[in-house]
Amino acid sequence: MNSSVSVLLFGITRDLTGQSTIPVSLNEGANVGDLLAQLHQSYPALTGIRSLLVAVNGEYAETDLTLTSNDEIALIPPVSGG
Amino acid sequence: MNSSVSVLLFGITRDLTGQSTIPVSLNEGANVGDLLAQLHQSYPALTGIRSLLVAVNGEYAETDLTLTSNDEIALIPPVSGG
Amino acid sequence: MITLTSDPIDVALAMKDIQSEQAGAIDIFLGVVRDNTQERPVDRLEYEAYDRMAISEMQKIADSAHTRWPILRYTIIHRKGTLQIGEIAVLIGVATAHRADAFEACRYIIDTIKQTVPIWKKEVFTNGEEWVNAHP
Amino acid sequence: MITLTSDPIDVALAMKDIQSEQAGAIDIFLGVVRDNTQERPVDRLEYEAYDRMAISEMQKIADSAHTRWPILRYTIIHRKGTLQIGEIAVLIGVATAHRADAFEACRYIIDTIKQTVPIWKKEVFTNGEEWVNAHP
Repeated sequence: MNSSVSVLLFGITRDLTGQSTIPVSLNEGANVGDLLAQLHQSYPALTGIRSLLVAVNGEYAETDLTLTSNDEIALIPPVSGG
Repeated sequence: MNSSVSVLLFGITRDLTGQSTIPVSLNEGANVGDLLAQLHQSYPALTGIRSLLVAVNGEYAETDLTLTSNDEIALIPPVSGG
Repeated sequence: MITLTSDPIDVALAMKDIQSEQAGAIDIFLGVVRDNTQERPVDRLEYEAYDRMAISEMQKIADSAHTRWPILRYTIIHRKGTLQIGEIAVLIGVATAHRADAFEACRYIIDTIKQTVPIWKKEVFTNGEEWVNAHP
Repeated sequence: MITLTSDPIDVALAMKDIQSEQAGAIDIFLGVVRDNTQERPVDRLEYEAYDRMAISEMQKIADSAHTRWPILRYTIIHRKGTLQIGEIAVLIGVATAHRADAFEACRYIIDTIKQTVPIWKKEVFTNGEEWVNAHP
């Protein structure tokens, strides 16, 4: 069973992909690591970023966190606030 | 040969002596240490202060600095600015 | 108080937020847009935030500072949008009874903001632009 | 700039004094009259200065800070006279390119002011008064 999630993009990731959200189709039980692998495959330009974290529902997520279709998912490139 | 100087007082020293300047008569060649000794003798209450420095012409002075009648002399009790 | 705003940051208003009769020390840190980065002239900065998470991460930092130092009042204000040279990008204000705590807490907050809060800044130069920290 | 004044300290005005297009960081420290000393309620503070020397000693501290940190602009304002609770007794503002320098220089200046500048403060309590630090 597949589910579809929207991934929010900011800063450099939005510029590289030209999009502020990317729809991603996930396999049942897919985790954050799977999502990142899939995104890197679809958008090879993302590989050029120094680091890429994932936030799920507004919290930094480990790569083994399982995703569900209700999650709010965001890519977090290196932050530079302040 | 004696010379007379005025000593400026601030804070606790002014309160203890009840004066904002004290005239002091100094012997020729008297230094800062001599002045302090003389003041302590005339105003025993000054002994109760935690520390007492002397400024000459707006600069902290060592006890061996020789005083002259043209010097601006001030007693500096422990500072508490800020 | 945590604020993420597109409006210019008002220092006098921020001061009022952190006043306290018990406060003996207030430290206010301002991050300001400067006119160059490594001697390359900057025209302006553009800040972008993942709002919801930026606010919650700033709140975590404030809570953590509260457990480490006896903070009476604090305010953290982060700007977003386009900022011109001289404008304030971030203001951290901390009021404590004694000064060491105010300095240390204020510095901890700004240092940690720069590490964890999902806000991004793009430097716009006269000849190009660049997301800060994005590339290796 | 060094200022010793009987007038209330205006933070917004002080900010203008230290603005610089090269500044990326500004740290402002405020020493404020708090309502108690070691839990004894304070009514007000009275500050007295040996003006000429207070100014020259503050200038020495500023000059020394300048040799240690790359300071773009600074302001040191010390109040004298009678201060009520909540009023600002001292303001140190330092503008630098990078934040570590602003924090360190600001802290150095206030720490050193408290050690060397001939300014004295009397705490007036509801039941008595005391020159701070005067007695062993």
